[in-house]
Amino acid sequence: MTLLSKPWIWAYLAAALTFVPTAMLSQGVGGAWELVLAALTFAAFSVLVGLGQMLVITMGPGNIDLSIPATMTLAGTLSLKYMDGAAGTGAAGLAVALAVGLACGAGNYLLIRLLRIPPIIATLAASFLYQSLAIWSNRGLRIKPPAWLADFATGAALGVPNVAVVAGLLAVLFWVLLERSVYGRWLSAIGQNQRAARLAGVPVDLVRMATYLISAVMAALCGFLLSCFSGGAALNMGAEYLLISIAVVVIGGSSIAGGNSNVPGIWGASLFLFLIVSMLNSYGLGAGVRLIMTGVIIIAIVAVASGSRRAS
Amino acid sequence: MGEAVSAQSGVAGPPPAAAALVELAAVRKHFGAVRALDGVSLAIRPGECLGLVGHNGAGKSTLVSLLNGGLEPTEGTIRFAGLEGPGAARRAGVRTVFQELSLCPNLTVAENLRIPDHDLAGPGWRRRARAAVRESLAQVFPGHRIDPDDTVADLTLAERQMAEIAIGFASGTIPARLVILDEPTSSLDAAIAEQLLAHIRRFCARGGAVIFISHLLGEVLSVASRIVVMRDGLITDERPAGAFTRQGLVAAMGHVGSVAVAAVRPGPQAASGEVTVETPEGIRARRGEVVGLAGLAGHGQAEALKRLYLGRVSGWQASRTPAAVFVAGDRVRDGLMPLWSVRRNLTLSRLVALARAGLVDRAAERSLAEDWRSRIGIRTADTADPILSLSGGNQQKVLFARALATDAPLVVMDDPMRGVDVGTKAEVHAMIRAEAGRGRTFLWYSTETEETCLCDRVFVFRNGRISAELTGAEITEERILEASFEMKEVRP
Amino acid sequence: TSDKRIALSNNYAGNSWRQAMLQSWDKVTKQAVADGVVAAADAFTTAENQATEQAAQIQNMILEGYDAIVLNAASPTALNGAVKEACDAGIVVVSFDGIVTEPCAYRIAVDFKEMGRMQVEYLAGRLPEGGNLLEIRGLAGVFVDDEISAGIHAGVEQFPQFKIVGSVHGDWAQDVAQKAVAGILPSLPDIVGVVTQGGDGYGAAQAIAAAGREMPIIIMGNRQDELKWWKEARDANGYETVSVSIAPGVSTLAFWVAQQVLDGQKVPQDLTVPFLQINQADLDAALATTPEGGVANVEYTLEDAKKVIAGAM
Amino acid sequence: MRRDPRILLPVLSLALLLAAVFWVQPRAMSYFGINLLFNLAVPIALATIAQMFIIMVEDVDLSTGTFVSFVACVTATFLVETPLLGSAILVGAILVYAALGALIHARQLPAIVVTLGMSFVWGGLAVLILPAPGGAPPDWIRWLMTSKPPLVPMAIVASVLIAAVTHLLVMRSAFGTLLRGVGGNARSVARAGWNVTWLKAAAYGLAGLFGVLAGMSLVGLTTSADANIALRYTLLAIAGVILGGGEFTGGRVSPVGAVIGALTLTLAGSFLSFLKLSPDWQIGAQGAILILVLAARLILRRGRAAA
Ligand SMILES: Nc1ncnc2c1ncn2[C@@H]1O[C@H](COP(=O)(O)OP(=O)(O)OP(=O)(O)O)[C@@H](O)[C@H]1O
Ligand SMILES: Nc1ncnc2c1ncn2[C@@H]1O[C@H](COP(=O)(O)OP(=O)(O)OP(=O)(O)O)[C@@H](O)[C@H]1O
Ligand SMILES: [Mg+2]
Ligand SMILES: [Mg+2]
Repeated sequence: MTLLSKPWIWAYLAAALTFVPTAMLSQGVGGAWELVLAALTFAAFSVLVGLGQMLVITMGPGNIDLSIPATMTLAGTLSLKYMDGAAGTGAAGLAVALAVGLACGAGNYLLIRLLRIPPIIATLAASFLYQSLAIWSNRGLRIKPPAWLADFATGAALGVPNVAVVAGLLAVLFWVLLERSVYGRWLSAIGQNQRAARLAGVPVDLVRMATYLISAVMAALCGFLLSCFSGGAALNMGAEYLLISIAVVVIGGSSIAGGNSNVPGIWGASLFLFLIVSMLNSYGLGAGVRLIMTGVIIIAIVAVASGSRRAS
Repeated sequence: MGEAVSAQSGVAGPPPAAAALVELAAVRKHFGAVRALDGVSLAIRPGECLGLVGHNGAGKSTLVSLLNGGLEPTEGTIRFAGLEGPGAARRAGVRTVFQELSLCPNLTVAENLRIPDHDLAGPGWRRRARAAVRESLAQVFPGHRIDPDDTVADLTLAERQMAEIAIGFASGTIPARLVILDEPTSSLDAAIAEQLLAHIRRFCARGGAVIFISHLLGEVLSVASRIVVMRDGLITDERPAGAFTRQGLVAAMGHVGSVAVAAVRPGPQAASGEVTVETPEGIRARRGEVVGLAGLAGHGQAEALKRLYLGRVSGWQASRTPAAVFVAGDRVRDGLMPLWSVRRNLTLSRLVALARAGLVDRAAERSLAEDWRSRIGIRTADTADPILSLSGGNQQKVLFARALATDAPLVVMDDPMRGVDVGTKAEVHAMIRAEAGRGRTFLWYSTETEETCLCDRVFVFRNGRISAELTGAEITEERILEASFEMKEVRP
Repeated sequence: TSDKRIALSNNYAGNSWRQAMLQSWDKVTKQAVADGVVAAADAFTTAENQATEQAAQIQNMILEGYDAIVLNAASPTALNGAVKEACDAGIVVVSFDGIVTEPCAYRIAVDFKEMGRMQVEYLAGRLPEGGNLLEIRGLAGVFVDDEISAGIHAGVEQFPQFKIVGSVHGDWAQDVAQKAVAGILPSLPDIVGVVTQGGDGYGAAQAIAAAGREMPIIIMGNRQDELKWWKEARDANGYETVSVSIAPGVSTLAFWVAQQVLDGQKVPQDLTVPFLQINQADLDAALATTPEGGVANVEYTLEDAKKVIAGAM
Repeated sequence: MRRDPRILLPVLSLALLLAAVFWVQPRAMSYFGINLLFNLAVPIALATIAQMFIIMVEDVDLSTGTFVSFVACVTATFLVETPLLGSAILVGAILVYAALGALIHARQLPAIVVTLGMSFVWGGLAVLILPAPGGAPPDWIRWLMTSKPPLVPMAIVASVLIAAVTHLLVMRSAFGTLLRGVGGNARSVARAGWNVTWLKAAAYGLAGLFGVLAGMSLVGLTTSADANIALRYTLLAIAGVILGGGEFTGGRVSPVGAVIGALTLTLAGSFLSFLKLSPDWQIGAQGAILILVLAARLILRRGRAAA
């Protein structure tokens, strides 16, 4: 199997293709390195939500988690409110965020399972509720994170941004989960044929619930880190991660029909999505042109990627 | 070779003599390294019913796809009543009923006629479609219970197969001249299958032609006028039907030895083992027993099995030894993972036992798959091949292996021998018996009475209820048929 | 007007500015209802920031029979159909912040263009020799974004020593702005100033600090975190800048204007409110009155409203 | 007998919701009131039908909202100033949609990614056409959307018309049946000798057509356009199709249900604003009502299963 036949390679090629012209504009090697660091930092947040979304999407048509932005906002808001900027509350704050994630995931799955609502609609409806909760709990006041958490989120270890390290480790974990674990097999089976999976003894309910929980917990983690990173939770802070979480999954080479997923591609696609905006901004293109180019490039990537997949 | 030459020059000249409906000349079809067809020449003339038999993976369905125009031959030519090229098959009146059901489940039965009949359109088309389907259904399956306005998804498997066959024979803008039936009776019970055979005879008598593919050799022998035997992509034998006996046919297919139905009656422990299954419908089974569910297709057997299975195996947990495993008959809907390899499909039910610390032990997985590949004779070069590259019967064997590879004490089988060739069937029967001997319980619904007769205990279903329970020597074809039709025949 | 009912139609609640706006409304109108000035003053918010949804909301208010609708519009023109219907039904419509162009409505406008232009003017005062600027814009296709940006570009024309070398869309969201700035910074030459549309200053400062660049003059947007950052920088190294935005409490001005119209007072169709500017000298005072994590605000009284109306006559 | 009663559920939930609205706000029970309640549902209904054509062939369109916004921008500018060019652009947009359908099938691309990409493209074009809100609809569209037919308000007339036309097209015509067949079992349609690429192009083209109609009618109601005017329609339209009894897989859709679903969603928003909730919870209540409507679906289904 050559490298070119890997579905995720195209996301990396695209990222490289957008990196080079941007780096060329920048001020020497330092500038290019600065761009790499920025890309790693911001891609990390997309990776976090993308990993969770990928699991959900792997479960097949109709499975998409639209509650990711609201979960991010709610987790960020509640955990920062709980810590209230005080020192020594970091672990508890993280626990609050993750608990919010678990609760949101459980809420989503409850709607899907008990009311048999299609997941797209269930998570959309639930997201309105989470958003309201966030508004009600803090009315959009931006509470600062404890100083060390803020330093951690914006800092770097051995030159690599901490958030990128976190996202990198989680990506490895997810890779193992999907490629090697029993859970990953079950998930893929459900994505291909849920009915057959159930009849083959796959614990379908368990796997589906776990998946929605994981997706929500990842969103919560991302919301927590992002609000520590940017100095407080904002009510609209997750908004752009809705499309991003879907885009990184599909650009990364996962089959949207389910049953087939792709972890390395998530990183490639996340880097690409950051770099393309940087490139178009750096060349001074207006919002209109920027949007059009983004769209065209996304389509081009999947067209090329799927062409090579069929050829192999 | 000469035929191929005449086929090329024949484009301009007059159609060749005797007006064959379809003519294949030295046709080869290769999928990569797999030689599905390796030089087949064949002609079918009006009024003829051609029986096509061969082991799983012999190339029968591939031949059908070529005849239907769905696949292009790698080599050789196919001519339809003198026509060639795309759409020729359809214009020549070739209709196909595929091995995998291919109706659109979201459409009604009548609307499904629209798919093969390209010219069915314009005002009143629905009325015409309804009339054509209703007429055909009445002709082929008198006494059926299908309304042309029923949505296909709401029909039972047998009814779907009936609907598809009826659509194949229905009158259309281009009348049906050659109807290809690829294992059409696989989910029909004996009575309905007999109706179909009778219709085929009438159709051929009226000058139509039929290609009839089945692993039920009795059916083939009784309906075909000529029988073609295939083996590994080649035609190995071709004679008028009268010239074959059942044994001869089996031998020609390349199965040697123990194909004769060897009903090993229950060992002594079976009758006395503890009762492990008891359902509200009244199905009872003991440890080590092979229990059959019989009756006409669609009378609640499959539903009863599914209820039982889903009741025992929770959707919330999985264990090393599942309480029960399921062998699906409707493999596309209930069994296959289409994106996966043979290996992954095979090991799915045993994953928990194959795992260490939640991770799948891939070496153990490979050896398990290899083991079952040879035990059950799955025809594939490598268990890493995609499952969809297997022939229908071989896919079914994988599903079998998936279930038997577990340690589950109860095996629930929903017409599992669908499309499995005679030789393999005999082997699987023996395997079931051996596993039962080791203490497993089998619940087996089959549309073939012959198979039901191999069981230790049989429950006959009628209208969703058990109309008779037969054991031991009571299990005969006559008793089963009686109980399938007569409600008063409750419990002996 | 003690029997009159007023409704607030709001199209967006997803940021601190809008939350402060709703709170000011709630505070002032509750008192007004308690005092018997009006019978009711209900606030309505749509789930998503969309003109279509807000149009439906206005139509429902017509059905409900409100006497006046106070409106922060998602679009200056897309609600005209619904606003016209309201006027035709005899309802007073007062738009503020996001104003509508329908002639029958009252407008309490903010001179967004001026808000953009004055940022450059301020920078010109600080840096007479000029330099390179980075512009952070809002959400593409929205009226406010277009206006402020036009003002900034007008300012650059007026003070040609400045040059906008980069422009990014921050969608008025802190995280988006920070990300966009971080992405464009490596390719930018040295910049002396960052012109913003409000509230993105803190994110820009974070991104610039992360890149290890020298801190340019960032125009702030009255958010408490910005003011606090500014104060810390000032105390540390004498950092100087200016902060400008509209006060969320302008909703209460709109409320009083609506009340005056209902009261039969003569009110001109077009009113202007000044934006709220915080200079170096006001910083400590402003920071003291701004809630933790909130927005600098002023609420208006009936007297303020009368003054604004009289001023416009 | 084995007929599909899926249309029953949307009808019942709409009726229930309508009763609730009339109960809290009796003034809505008039020609004027019903028109106000439903006129903004017309473009949503059209967008929902557009989405339905895509879901019908087992894909999902993530660009419905931006496409409708783009059309609205074209309608409010080019179609007024240079009607010929404006019409050409709209026809071109429909052709682009059809071409996408063909591309998606021919190269086996995931529709969700392609339409996601297209949503950026349409959005970018819209921003280029109208950097700030503005424009005005052609008079005839404005006239059409605000006309007041006797007895029954325009919104209802239009909804019935849309439902009837698409029902005939999708459920009754031979061509529509074939398109549904593609959703049900594309493989067997292809095996029967049809060119599925063309059929998919047709389905997408129809989606484009209805998207164009949605954008034009929207401008007729709002009197101007902006690049973000209909972003919400993507999810609304998907929800409408599902509420109307459609499913994501298997080509199971109902045009009448889709129109009713769109009406239900519009009505749900109004119902909430009549309840006068605290602003904190108004957003959440939208979610709650969506859940309630769908839960009603479940209860009805249970009732049917028990009967
Ligand atoms: N698409 C494909 N790709 C690769 N191999 C294929 C493909 N289709 C069929 N084959 C192979 O071609 C051979 C013939 O298959 P075919 O389906 O024609 O068998 P069959 O005689 O119909 O068997 P059965 O009785 O089991 O249905 C098999 O070895 C099968 O694995
Ligand atoms: N998403 C939005 N949609 C429409 N208008 C907005 C939006 N965000 C802000 N505005 C408008 O921008 C102006 C000032 O808001 P500003 O940009 O200062 O808030 P913000 O930066 O979004 O707030 P925050 O810092 O809490 O995110 C107001 O006129 C407000 O109505
Ligand atoms: Mg076959
Ligand atoms: Mg802001």
